[in-house]
Amino acid sequence: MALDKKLIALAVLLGILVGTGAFTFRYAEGLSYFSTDPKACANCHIMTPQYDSWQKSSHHTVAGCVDCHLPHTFIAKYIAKAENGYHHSKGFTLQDFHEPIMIKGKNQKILQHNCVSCHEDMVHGLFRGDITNPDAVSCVHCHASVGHGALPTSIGGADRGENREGNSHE
Amino acid sequence: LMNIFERKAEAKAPYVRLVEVTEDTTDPAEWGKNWPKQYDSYKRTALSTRTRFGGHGGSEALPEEKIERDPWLKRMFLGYAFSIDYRDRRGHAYMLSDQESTERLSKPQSGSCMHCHAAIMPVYRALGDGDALVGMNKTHKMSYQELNKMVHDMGHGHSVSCVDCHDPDSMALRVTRPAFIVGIQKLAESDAPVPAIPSIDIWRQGSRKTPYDPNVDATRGEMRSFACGQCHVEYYCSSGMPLTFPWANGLTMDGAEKEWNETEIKGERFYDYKHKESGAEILKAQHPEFELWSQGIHARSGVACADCHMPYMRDGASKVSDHWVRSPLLNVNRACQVCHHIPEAEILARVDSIQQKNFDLLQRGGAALMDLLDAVQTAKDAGATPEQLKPALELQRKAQWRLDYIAAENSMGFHAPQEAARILGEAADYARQGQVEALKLLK
Amino acid sequence: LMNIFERKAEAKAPYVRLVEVTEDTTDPAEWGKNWPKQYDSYKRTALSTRTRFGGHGGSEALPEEKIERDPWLKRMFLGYAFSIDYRDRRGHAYMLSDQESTERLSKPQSGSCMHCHAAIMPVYRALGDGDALVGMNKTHKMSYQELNKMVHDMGHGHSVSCVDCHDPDSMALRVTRPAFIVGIQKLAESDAPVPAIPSIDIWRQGSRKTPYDPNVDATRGEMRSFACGQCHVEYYCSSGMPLTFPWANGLTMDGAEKEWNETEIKGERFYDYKHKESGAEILKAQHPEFELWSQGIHARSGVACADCHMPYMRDGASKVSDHWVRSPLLNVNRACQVCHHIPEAEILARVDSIQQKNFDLLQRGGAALMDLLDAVQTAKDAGATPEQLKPALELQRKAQWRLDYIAAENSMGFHAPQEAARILGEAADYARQGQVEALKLLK
Ligand code: HEC
Ligand code: HEC
Ligand code: HEC
Ligand code: HEC
Ligand code: HEC
Ligand code: HEC
Ligand code: HEC
Ligand code: HEC
Ligand code: HEC
Ligand code: HEC
Ligand code: HEC
Ligand code: HEC
Ligand code: HEC
Ligand code: HEC
Ligand SMILES: [Ca+2]
Ligand SMILES: [Ca+2]
Repeated sequence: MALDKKLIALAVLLGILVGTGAFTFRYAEGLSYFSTDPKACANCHIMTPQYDSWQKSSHHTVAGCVDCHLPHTFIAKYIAKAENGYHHSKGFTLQDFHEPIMIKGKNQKILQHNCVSCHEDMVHGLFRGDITNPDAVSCVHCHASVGHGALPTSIGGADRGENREGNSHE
Repeated sequence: LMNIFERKAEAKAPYVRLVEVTEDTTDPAEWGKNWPKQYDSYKRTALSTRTRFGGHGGSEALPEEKIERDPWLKRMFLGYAFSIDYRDRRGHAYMLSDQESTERLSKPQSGSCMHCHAAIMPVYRALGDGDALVGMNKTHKMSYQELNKMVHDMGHGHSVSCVDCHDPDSMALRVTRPAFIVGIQKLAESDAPVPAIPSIDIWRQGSRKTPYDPNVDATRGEMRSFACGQCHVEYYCSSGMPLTFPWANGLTMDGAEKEWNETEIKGERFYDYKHKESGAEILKAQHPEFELWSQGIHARSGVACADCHMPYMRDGASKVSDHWVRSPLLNVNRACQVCHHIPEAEILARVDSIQQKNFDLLQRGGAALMDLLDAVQTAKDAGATPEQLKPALELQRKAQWRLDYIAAENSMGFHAPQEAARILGEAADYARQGQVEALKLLK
Repeated sequence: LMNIFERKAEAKAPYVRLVEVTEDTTDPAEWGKNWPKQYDSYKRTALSTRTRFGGHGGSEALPEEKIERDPWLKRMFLGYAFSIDYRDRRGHAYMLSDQESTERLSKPQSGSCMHCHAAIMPVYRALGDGDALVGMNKTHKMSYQELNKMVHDMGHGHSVSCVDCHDPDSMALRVTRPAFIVGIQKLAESDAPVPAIPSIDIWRQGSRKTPYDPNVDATRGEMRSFACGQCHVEYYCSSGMPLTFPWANGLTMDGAEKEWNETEIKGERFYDYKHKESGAEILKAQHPEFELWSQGIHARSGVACADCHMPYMRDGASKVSDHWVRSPLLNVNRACQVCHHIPEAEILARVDSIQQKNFDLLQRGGAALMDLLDAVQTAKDAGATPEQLKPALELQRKAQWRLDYIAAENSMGFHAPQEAARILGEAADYARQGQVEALKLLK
């Protein structure tokens, strides 16, 4: 990780520019991408479901989007932002991404690291000393609901009518 | 299942009404002027689609080619109109014309048939002086041709239409079909378990002074299945009695069998047809999708028909329900992956594994049934009396009912995998028991 | 980015070792000095527990009371040691003493029995000059008593112990049992589908120069099931050949049947015993939990035995795996509710519905088998020759194998609901076919 700051800045810019072009960048409020405010992520309407479900999740008060989805160190964070920025902007512009959005690959690893970095005290016994082992026990295998509330596959059973909506359409 | 993804989008893009629609507006094109996105997708039900087990096949049977390969199906139906003609099952757009052109109509059919194949509500109301149930109860004695003509003459010769599922004022989802309302009320009044329909449990705990009313008591999630349960159900439909959904003992295969066994028509125990070879009094099963679904894990989990068959599709910033009702396997990302975050290939492999197991059991049951029919024939040839044959024929009735229940159901058992396998296991056992009974007559 | 986590964790030194443990430390109490939390929960396997179908019952059978109520099980096993004695199945702490006290040992048993009932690895290594597989391959010809004495004399008379599942240096999960390693390698080398074990697919795509090594190639998630697959599997264990897990044709019931059918012992087609009444060559099934699990949706979804049977529990500031291995139904909140956010009552209702259906099918199959045995007896009495009886007895073999497969499996089909129902459906069909064959001899 011997990159100097200029290189990083370049990487960030490149990622965004290649992916979007200035117009989309502004349209999608690309600048907000550098913020840590969860609302910034939701500027893309495509992120709205995740934003809404995050608000109902157990971590709502303790972790924002970037706490879970971006590396916690400064350098790695901006590299990831550049890379994701590229994908997000490209996806948003071309509308060619897979829906529903499903987290994958590298982003899953970042997530795992972030769980562990907050919860290390509790879980270090599960790691035999090396919590970076790619084959470590995956937190979201069991705790998939922490960031975005109960998953649809465990949606709380059939609706028992508690949150009955009115008969008429909104 | 509304709670997963906020439906904010709807609020953001309220529709503009360009034309007025009423209870009598059965032409979907009219509604389409107000809700063009839904109408556009609705029209696509005229496109033909196909999957391994879906999108084709006779309504109560297996894919057409299969019937040629599996003559047991044809033999099983001997004596019934269904052995005459199977057409390709198609999209909703065709439901009326397919019915009108089936050769099964060469045998006289009852007006009840129209209940599920046309936008018939205004006709029921007209016949019943405003009361649709009264109206419907007059139609089973009418001939199919007579009622069909009436529907067309009154201008309602359309397939299932917007007004059948939506309140024209509020656009709220609703059920309209009288046979469904009567059926679900019977179910509510019974004490059969209803894990998939909690609102019935809630109603049961109340005073029960007013009957269970799906349009009032059901949750929105439940309505997303009830809309389909108006038609995708086992029924009895002939001139002998009004169209009936057999739910007084619950939504299970066993419950329906019990109801049919206890039903009398003209003083006789009810049957759909007498088997042409054996003379057994056979029960015919028709598309019990709603019932089988209700016995599965998805239903228990609150997953509705519309979740899989009419998933939301993103349309710019808003979401609309895909009215192109079809096999979810043609649409895995929206139909399944919203809930199951796993690759499409794995989802298809899971479905295939489930369907293959049920398909194999179905063939096994079919083979057993053929052996039963052979044994009965041999016994008859050897001079067995009808009285002596009775035990074997009773077992044929039980076996066929179970086999047909899954053959006629259209998901090849996906809607409730273990339940489907259980039913087919019982089918084979009963068919073999019948074979044994027939063989014993040869001693 | 990687190394900061690494450093932090190392600094924390997860556990303090108070005593040294090695490959030869089989006494769990020693390990318990280093890992008291795990040891404390491990010791609780000596407590007795009970659920509707779990925590009791003979190993290859149904709950004890059931056997009295269901004499068909006893009759099915006539001719086999298992018809002599069923003991309550208990926790891991008892595995050695329960084995030592079973009356089944009144018939001579092979040393192979010890593979899964004691901390036997040092003994295998001693017998094999350091090579455990070589050592194991010497034990099937030894008598149970002889090997048992050796195990005790060498100081390894303990139930399954820490060293059996953990590397004493790293504490990493591992498998040690030679029969498992041989079995899983056969599986890897076959081309049978392995949806539950993706690492085999990956290995298959490689050069295949070195055999599949579970301790190297498997993922951690897979190891969380492999640890149990060392023992909770169908096997053949007698003096005729080394302990064998029949996985060369895949982990399915059908695959195992094929392997047994193709196995020869002393020039004869393999069988476990000849049925005392009918003379049929019977295959005995033993606890195929690993195999049935592998055919289910949980396995496909990466859910491991340990996830449900050894869930994490909070212990002060840290979490540890609950080594009180037992029925998850006694522990629903930790075993199921981390993944299924639904009320405990609903979870139990789902399990009950699944188990009840399989239980009913099992009874149905049992009834069919009894009818087969009766029919064979009648045919024999009427003078049928062994040659004539062959088709009926072959069908008995098939039917019993399937029935026993699910009866011996310990989850009453929960581990793979549809697959269990499928197997039981086939069982009833084959049993009835056998009855038919026997009846035909009376003509
Ligand atoms: C406490 C941790 C946490 C927080 C905070 C969090 N997420 Fe997530 N996020 C997750 C987890 C866990 C997943 C699912 C991972 C999986 O299924 O493997 C996920 C998945 C996603 C996905 C991919 C969709 C999917 O379901 O796989 C998106 C997009 C996303 N999150 C966006 C956001 C946004 C935007 C915010 C802030 C509003 C946010 N997340 C806050 C943990 C978190
Ligand atoms: C420019 C619009 C936009 C913004 C702003 C945005 N996203 Fe996204 N995001 C997308 C799109 C489009 C995708 C789908 C990309 C794909 O699948 O290739 C996506 C995908 C994701 C995923 C899944 C990625 C994967 O493939 O694993 C995560 C996690 C995520 N976003 C989190 C965030 C977070 C956290 C923020 C705020 C820091 C954010 N997003 C801001 C548009 C955006
Ligand atoms: C920014 C820090 C942070 C991150 C990142 C984080 N957590 Fe947490 N988590 C907390 C805090 C703080 C609490 C509440 C206090 C506590 O119990 O420790 C909590 C609570 C929990 C709980 C108990 C409450 C519940 O929801 O069941 C679980 C389980 C959990 N976290 C798992 C995870 C997982 C899995 C991830 C990664 C996907 C994750 N956490 C990411 C800080 C974090
Ligand atoms: C196989 C399932 C599984 C996996 C994998 C798993 N957990 Fe857990 N976790 C549990 C269970 C079960 C509990 C509840 C224990 C209890 O209540 O006694 C728990 C509890 C927790 C808690 C404490 C919750 C509380 O009530 O305070 C935290 C924090 C946590 N886990 C974080 C993690 C992290 C971080 C990871 C990944 C390193 C992880 N878990 C992996 C099953 C799992
Ligand atoms: C709205 C959510 C939702 C949708 C849409 C959905 N499922 Fe499911 N699925 C579930 C839930 C909930 C379960 C029950 C298990 C659980 O609690 O996680 C489940 C269970 C399953 C199972 C295992 C149970 C069984 O019956 O064998 C399979 C297979 C499955 N789903 C396949 C599919 C397929 C294929 C589709 C699309 C055609 C689909 N699902 C659509 C929520 C959903
Ligand atoms: C969890 C998802 C799911 C739910 C819920 C569901 N289905 Fe299905 N349905 C499927 C799948 C998968 C198939 C098999 C499609 C195939 O083989 O192509 C299917 C098949 C069908 C078919 C035959 C389709 C064809 O193309 O031939 C009909 C009709 C049907 N379902 C109606 C219903 C009704 C009515 C309900 C509710 C009572 C319902 N389904 C609930 C997933 C679902
Ligand atoms: C008024 C009766 C009626 C209602 C209500 C109804 N259906 Fe149908 N459905 C039919 C008929 C009739 C057909 C067969 C049409 C044909 O073959 O011509 C059919 C066909 C289908 C097919 C097969 C489509 C194909 O392309 O092969 C599916 C899937 C289906 N319906 C699902 C549903 C679902 C889901 C609902 C509720 C949202 C529903 N249906 C509501 C009567 C109805
Ligand atoms: C309770 C509702 C209902 C009634 C009553 C009903 N149908 Fe249907 N029909 C359906 C549904 C749902 C389908 C689509 C599912 C399928 O094909 O299995 C269908 C499919 C069909 C098809 C197309 C597939 C095929 O089998 O060739 C024909 C033709 C048909 N019905 C004719 C009839 C006739 C004739 C009657 C009267 C005897 C009748 N229907 C009564 C609901 C009904
Ligand atoms: C077989 C039943 C059925 C028919 C016929 C039908 N719909 Fe729907 N419609 C549904 C269901 C189910 C929903 C989802 C409603 C909900 O979740 O509240 C829906 C939703 C809608 C919505 C609300 C927005 C959305 O997309 O979710 C509109 C508007 C709508 N339909 C218009 C129409 C129009 C126009 C027609 C005729 C061209 C039509 N529908 C025919 C079942 C039907
Ligand atoms: C998804 C959860 C789950 C997984 C994964 C799972 N089991 Fe089970 N297991 C159960 C349930 C539930 C029962 C039924 C318990 C009962 O009836 O009390 C059970 C029963 C058992 C029993 C009998 C327990 C008793 O108390 O009598 C054994 C032994 C067993 N499982 C071993 C295994 C093995 C070995 C694996 C992996 C190959 C495995 N299980 C995987 C949930 C699971
Ligand atoms: C070395 C062999 C061996 C291994 C490894 C093993 N088991 Fe067992 N297990 C046994 C034996 C033997 C018994 C029966 C003990 C008795 O009845 O005395 C048993 C009993 C059980 C029971 C029933 C407990 C009760 O209270 O009724 C469960 C559940 C179980 N094992 C699950 C597992 C799981 C999960 C794993 C892996 C984490 C595992 N076993 C690993 C041999 C083993
Ligand atoms: C491949 C591993 C394995 C081998 C070999 C094995 N067992 Fe077991 N045994 C188990 C497991 C696992 C259980 C617990 C599950 C159950 O009870 O079904 C068990 C349970 C038992 C029990 C307690 C329950 C009961 O059935 O009464 C006895 C006694 C027993 N075995 C005796 C023996 C004898 C005698 C042999 C040799 C013929 C033997 N075992 C060989 C794995 C094995
Ligand atoms: C039948 C197999 C088995 C036996 C015997 C066994 N363990 Fe474990 N142990 C496991 C499994 C499975 C895990 C979870 C490991 C993982 O996920 O990597 C585990 C985890 C552990 C861990 C890591 C922390 C944790 O709790 O997850 C320690 C420490 C441990 N065991 C100690 C012991 C000790 C001490 C004994 C003997 C008293 C023992 N084990 C016996 C299967 C076993
Ligand atoms: C580590 C996560 C996890 C644990 C722990 C778990 N499950 Fe599941 N369960 C799943 C997944 C994943 C599915 C498959 C459906 C899906 O994709 O959501 C499933 C499906 C099911 C189904 C429907 C499929 C079937 O086989 O019928 C039932 C019932 C079920 N689980 C019950 C249980 C019970 C009871 C327990 C505890 C003994 C349990 N589960 C523990 C993740 C889990
Ligand atoms: Ca019928
Ligand atoms: Ca065996």
